[in-house]
Amino acid sequence: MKRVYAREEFCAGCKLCEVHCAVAHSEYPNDIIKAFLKQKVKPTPRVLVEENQPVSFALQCRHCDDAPCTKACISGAMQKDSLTGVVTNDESRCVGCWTCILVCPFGAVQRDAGGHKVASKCDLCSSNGGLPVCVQNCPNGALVFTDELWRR
Amino acid sequence: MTLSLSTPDFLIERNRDRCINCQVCVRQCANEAHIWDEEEQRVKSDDALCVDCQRCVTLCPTHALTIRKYPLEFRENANWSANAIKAIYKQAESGGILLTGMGNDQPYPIFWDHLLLNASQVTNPSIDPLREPMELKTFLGRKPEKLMVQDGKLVEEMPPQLELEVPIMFSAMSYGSISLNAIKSLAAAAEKTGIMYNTGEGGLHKDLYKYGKNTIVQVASGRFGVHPQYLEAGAAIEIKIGQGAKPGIGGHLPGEKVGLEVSQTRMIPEGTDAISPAPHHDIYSIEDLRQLIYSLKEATQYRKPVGVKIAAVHNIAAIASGIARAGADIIAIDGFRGGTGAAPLRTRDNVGLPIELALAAVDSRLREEGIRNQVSLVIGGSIRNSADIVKAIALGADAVYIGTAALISLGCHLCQKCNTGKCNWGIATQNPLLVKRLNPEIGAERAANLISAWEHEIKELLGGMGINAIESLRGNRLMLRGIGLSDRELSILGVMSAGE
Amino acid sequence: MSVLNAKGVYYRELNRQIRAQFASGVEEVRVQNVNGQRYIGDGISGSQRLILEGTPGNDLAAYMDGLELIVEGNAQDAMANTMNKGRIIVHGHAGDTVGYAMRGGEIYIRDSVGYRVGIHMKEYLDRVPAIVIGGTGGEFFGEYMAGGVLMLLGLGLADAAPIVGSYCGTGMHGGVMYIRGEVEEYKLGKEVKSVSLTAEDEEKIQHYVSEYVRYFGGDAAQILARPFNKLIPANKRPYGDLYCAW
Amino acid sequence: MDYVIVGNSAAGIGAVEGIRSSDKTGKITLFSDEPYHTYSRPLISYYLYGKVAEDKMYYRPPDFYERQGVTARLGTRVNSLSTAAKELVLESGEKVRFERLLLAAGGKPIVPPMPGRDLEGVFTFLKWDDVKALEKTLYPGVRTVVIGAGLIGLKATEALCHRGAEVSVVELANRVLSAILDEVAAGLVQESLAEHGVRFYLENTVAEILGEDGRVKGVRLQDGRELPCDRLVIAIGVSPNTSLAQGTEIEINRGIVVDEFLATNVAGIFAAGDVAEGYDFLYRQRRVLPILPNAYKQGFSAGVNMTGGRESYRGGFAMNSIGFFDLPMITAGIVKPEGSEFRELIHADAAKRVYKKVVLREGKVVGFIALNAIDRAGILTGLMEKEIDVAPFQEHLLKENFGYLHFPKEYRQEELWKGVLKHERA
Amino acid sequence: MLREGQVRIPSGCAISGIMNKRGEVFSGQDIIKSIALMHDRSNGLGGGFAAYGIYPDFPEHYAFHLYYEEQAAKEKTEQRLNSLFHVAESGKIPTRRVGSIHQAPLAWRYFVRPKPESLLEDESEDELVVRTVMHINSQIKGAFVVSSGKNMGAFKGVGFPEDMGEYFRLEEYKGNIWLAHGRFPTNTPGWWGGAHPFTLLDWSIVHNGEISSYGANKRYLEMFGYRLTMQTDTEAITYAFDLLVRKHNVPLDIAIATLAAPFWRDIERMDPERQKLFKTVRAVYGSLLLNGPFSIILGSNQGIVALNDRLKLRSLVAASQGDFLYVASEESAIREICPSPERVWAPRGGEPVIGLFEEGGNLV
Repeated sequence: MKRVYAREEFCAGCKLCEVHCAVAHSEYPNDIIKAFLKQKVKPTPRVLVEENQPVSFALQCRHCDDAPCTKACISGAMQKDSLTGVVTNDESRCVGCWTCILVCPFGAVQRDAGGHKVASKCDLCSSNGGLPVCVQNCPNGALVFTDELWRR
Repeated sequence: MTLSLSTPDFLIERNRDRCINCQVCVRQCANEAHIWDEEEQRVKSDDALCVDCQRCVTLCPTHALTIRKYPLEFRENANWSANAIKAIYKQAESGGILLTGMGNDQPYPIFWDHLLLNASQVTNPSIDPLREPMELKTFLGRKPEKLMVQDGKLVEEMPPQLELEVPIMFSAMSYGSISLNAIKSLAAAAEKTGIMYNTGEGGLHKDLYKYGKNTIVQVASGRFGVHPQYLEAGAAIEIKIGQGAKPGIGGHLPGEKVGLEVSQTRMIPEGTDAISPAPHHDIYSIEDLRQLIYSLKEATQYRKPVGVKIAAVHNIAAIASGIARAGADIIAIDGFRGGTGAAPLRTRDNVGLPIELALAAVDSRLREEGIRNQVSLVIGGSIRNSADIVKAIALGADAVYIGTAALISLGCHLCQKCNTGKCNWGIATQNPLLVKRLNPEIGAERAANLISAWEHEIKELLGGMGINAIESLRGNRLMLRGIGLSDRELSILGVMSAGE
Repeated sequence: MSVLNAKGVYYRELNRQIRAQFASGVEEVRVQNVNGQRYIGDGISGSQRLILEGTPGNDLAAYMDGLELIVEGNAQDAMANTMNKGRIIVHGHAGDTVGYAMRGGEIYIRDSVGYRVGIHMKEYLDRVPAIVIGGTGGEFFGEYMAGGVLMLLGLGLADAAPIVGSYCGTGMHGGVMYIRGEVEEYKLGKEVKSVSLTAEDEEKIQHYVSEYVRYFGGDAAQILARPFNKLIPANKRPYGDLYCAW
Repeated sequence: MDYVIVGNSAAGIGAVEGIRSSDKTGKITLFSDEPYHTYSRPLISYYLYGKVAEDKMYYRPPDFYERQGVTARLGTRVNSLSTAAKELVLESGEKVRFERLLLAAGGKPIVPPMPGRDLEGVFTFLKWDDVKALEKTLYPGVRTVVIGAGLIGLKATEALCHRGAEVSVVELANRVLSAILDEVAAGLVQESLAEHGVRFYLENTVAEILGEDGRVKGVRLQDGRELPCDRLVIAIGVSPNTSLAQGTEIEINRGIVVDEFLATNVAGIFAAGDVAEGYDFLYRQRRVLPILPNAYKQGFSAGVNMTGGRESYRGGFAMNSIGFFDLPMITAGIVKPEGSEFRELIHADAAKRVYKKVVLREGKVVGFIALNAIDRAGILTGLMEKEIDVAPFQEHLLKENFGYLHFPKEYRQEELWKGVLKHERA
Repeated sequence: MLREGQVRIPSGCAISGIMNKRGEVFSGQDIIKSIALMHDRSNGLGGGFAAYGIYPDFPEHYAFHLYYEEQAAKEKTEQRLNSLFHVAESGKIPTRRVGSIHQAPLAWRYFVRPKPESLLEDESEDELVVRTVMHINSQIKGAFVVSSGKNMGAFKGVGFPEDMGEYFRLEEYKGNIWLAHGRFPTNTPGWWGGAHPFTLLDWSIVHNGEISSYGANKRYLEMFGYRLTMQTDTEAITYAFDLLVRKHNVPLDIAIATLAAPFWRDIERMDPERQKLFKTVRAVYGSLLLNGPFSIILGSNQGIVALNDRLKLRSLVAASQGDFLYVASEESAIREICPSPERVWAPRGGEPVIGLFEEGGNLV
């Protein structure tokens, strides 16, 4: 399946991926200014830039084949779509027990800062059907959305 | 600590209605002109630190930023410009030589903009380059006086040549003055487009050996990273005597830019200054240049063209003639608008010649002396677009070097702060944090796109003139007319006035 | 060993012959009647030995990358230009600009040298070039020196005679010079300082002197009896404060 | 192939999904003595708290059995097992044959034989029905004693508090959550709960449940003190519900003994989840690990193996994510080590009620506590899981921004580019 | 095409000089061999020689070597010479055909003595000769004075120096000083006058390098009536010597210290008397400081002076063997004709090599 991969050698640490991810998953997915300025709580990005310069890279859910979060989820909210492979959290079912955080070896599940106590994670922007916004908005091609072998 | 009299050059305007405090600007400004105020929970700016590189403006996701010229107005004085005053403040504070980057930015005449190109009408047809052949292939190197053919075969091989698909090359920029990613971008773009890039004097990084057939390796006074394998690695060797931005001046890569990789490439210890003396200390006279040219030819057994790069200076025609006679296969002349990683301001802005005049003078002289075929002529020093190139070739150049234009294609915004090592675009820096901002794949694509775009434009212009091979433009000054030039300038350029 | 006669042979042909000899597997080539031919040994790699009888021309051993080169005579200007590796032994004197930008290898010169010797000499990792000179050095000795070892023995020098010219070590920012005897302060570039020898220095000096004696004869103990002056850069960044950003 | 699964919780559901991952057609019959569609046991405290409504209790969507082709015989108790005949005998007497059987009956609450345990108002806290029953009897100010300050006890306590009960907790150990926290962390948790009005009686236990008219009215503690109460919740712990296996040749220790393929010593019979005693590779011994992720994974592996697969379950270790009010914590593995082979790295900030501790053995993480600093704690779990030598970056383990950043680049890239990385050999 | 004089043509070079201090004469063969060895220092666009003591039959006559590009020039020049001088003998300078030598001008020589009535008031014979040379070079199109000294002559042209030597049959001459020059000009002079040596009276200079101070030197010399028609450094150096030594009677060592002046730093270290002298020399003659790389050999009837610039930016080697003094750009050029000299040395920057005839030398 296609996933987002970070090419850390080109991550400029600008965190535009975080900004755009937050917007895309906010109440105003098409209006960045409203998303940040109108929404009471700052939207939570589902991608996290790990950074200790000069090293930085964006990290989001790896949508593991063997997704431990889906196995550990006590509520059945965390599911891997058997067709697309995308792991999503059904926030309406999530109870915020953070077992997914406990088992996610990538630390890629966030506690939503938006006030409701649910786990928040990358959904590969599956609802928009196209390129994840983090990839779209990376100014330096440091994020790629691919399922092809990548030479290093 | 006394009061500094220096004032900001730029003003950062932040539209608070648009600013979402995402701090992208804070993270992207190596000059720390944007600051996150933890207490206020918002971004603020320090104008004094802004260099107007436009990185923040470009990356701001809400377009909340505008950089303006700082509205400080000294009392009006036609003689004492603000820059003149500010320079004195800086020097009074530091006692230092004013150091800057990029090329001469002073309002000297730009002769390209006083030259007009011809087009075919009625008496001969223009050519449609989209559907008909249009040839730009260019060979650089010494051509034999005449050919000897026997039994349908060449009696003697042509001396080694550089073969270019387009008469454009990326000019010398060393690893050290620009980042490895910038060089990788240019090297890959050169490979893609069938042209050359030039190592500059910083040696050849191990990752770049694979671009050998598109590489010109440079030998400069510091001889950094010069060894037999290096000389063998490229398609040609260039002796750097001077560059347009700082004729007569050496180079100095400060130790802080000599990190591990630069150190390995230049073969000097990490953290030490890389000082390039002003002259080659084995060249104090023209016959010494011959000695060096032939030492390089001898070392590479006459398999590679050896070029010589010089800055355009007053006696350029004679110097070029001498270089041709010293055995150079290619002469590269860099006009006074050529860029640099660092140059003393006064040198950059006051020394040298416009490349247009230098080119015309050299081409004319070499033709008068009958030695134009012995040597190829490459010019650089602020080629800004394909029309400049067409004019250059019509004036007599074989090919052009582009440096600043290439860097602009990679994202350079000409803030002229290359010397600080804080290039926010990852070009003129060795700071790994900044270097990685330039993804060489993107860079290569952009630089290659530029070459392709110009290639198309050159073909369009040639087609308009009814010419379908670049050879027919070379030195074809009848395709040029001058406008707004004095008779003397027209005569040096060897072109007629518009209307003639 | 093979022997070539350089009498009246143009450098290009001579160098071709030398390369051909080495390419054919000869380990030692002796060239007789060398006089003025340039570029001998240029860019050659390998560990063979090349012996030159006479006065080789300029740019001897430029970019040389190996070889043991023995000059039975004097050398001219720009010897060992940008040399990378190898060893040169000159049984005589040498001209100006010996070892310009030299990065590796060793040079032993029995007598004196001209101006700008060791200019911009470098070092890199295990490559620490050295030039050992039996006589005196001219002006701008070790100018811009960035690494390596320069050694002046001043052998056979009259008491008051200067061992080195003025502007010694101007712009020096790396490496070390060992000068046998005193150098008047005014002759030193402002980027150089004189410091006392360490045990390690003594060891190095001993090594180079014993090599010198091995090639040219003499009494190592007697040479070592006279104290050496050690010169190093006063500052690794001699021009750090020269500029102010525009 | 006929598969029979006894148990309808994480292990049983895991097994269904495990079987279906390789056998789409085999017949699966699942038994549960509870009448419910599969629901999440850990959610019962959330249910009590009021955070989870009835319709959100279910572990899988309503059409789960249908889509997975499972005959779910809910509310059906299995009485006995004949290994020889390969059949189960139901409460009704009906016999059900199987080719492959998974015992996933989970655990049962431990209720010590204390006087008064049958009084009205005394509850256990394991099944949905337990909390449903308890819930009906709650009213603001109801005085409740909870026996046991373990995971279940405190989760119950939190919910009860939230529902307005006055809660006292009695715990035999010297600290709360003794299985997953050390003293320092436990102190912080206790302090936090105390701020919500919970009273604690540590190193104490209930000697007798006092009653009146058949209803609980208080408890007498071991030290003689009496605590009046209206409700009593017994949450001392669970033990494997091995009853079905008892009396057969299936080997039982504390739980049903299984090998790395979750197989019991009887061919065709597997066990998984809280009932099973698998390998704990941290303690390097067989242990019952009554936690949901473990149950599901064991169930899944068992399911795969029941179809004839050979999916090794290399063992697990204890891990928990839990929180009380606004104090979350994640812990795993050995948190209170004894022995010189361990090293502890600790960061504590009492003011912020933050406590982080990483336990190392032979350069590998074997346990950690992340109290009130849980974000990305899973990375540590992952390091434990993969037994990564953390020595090269151990100084970063406690850092606030600890992450892949601190891994050696090679390893980091290997992990982050898993699946698409192609090494180019120089 | 513009030629030397109309345009400045920097050039690099090889130089070589031989003198016999006892004034004994020897064939031009050696100097040709010596300069030929440094073939690669020149590019075939200039070669030349100065020879002293070659006209023993006319020791007191000014020997005018002239190049004519057209017959009219010859007529005009001869008219001028005849009006000012008694011409004792004249004729074509003997040459031989050499494959690489083309477009040679007509080379003619005249042995002359000034007519007393030609001298202006207070004018010396030398000055008349200078005036004549300046007139011919600047006023007579197609004529060029190659040399004008007594008992000496210059032979130069476009080609490699060894070819030039062959062309002028120099092996047939015998002189006591021979200077040679192989030129590497930065364009085609196409004109024989542009080659070295440059001469005036019996001064001759062969020069390697480019003087960056040329513009300052030139304008200073022009104040003293010199017409620098060639735009070459060599011409400026020649006139500088002429001005200092002949006109101002400055001792040779001071003249040398003027052109290759000690650094202020070194002057400060001199004893007070010398310090004062050198300070004054630099202050007065600062405009004659030759800045930039050069090595020169100055020839005259008294002997030779070889000199480097004060930074020693050009190479120069000297050697002696018996009565012979050798100087050359490269040691091998000396060894080519004197395989084992008694002494070989490289003079320091600004340190002259002076060779004077044992008899009659009054240069210093």
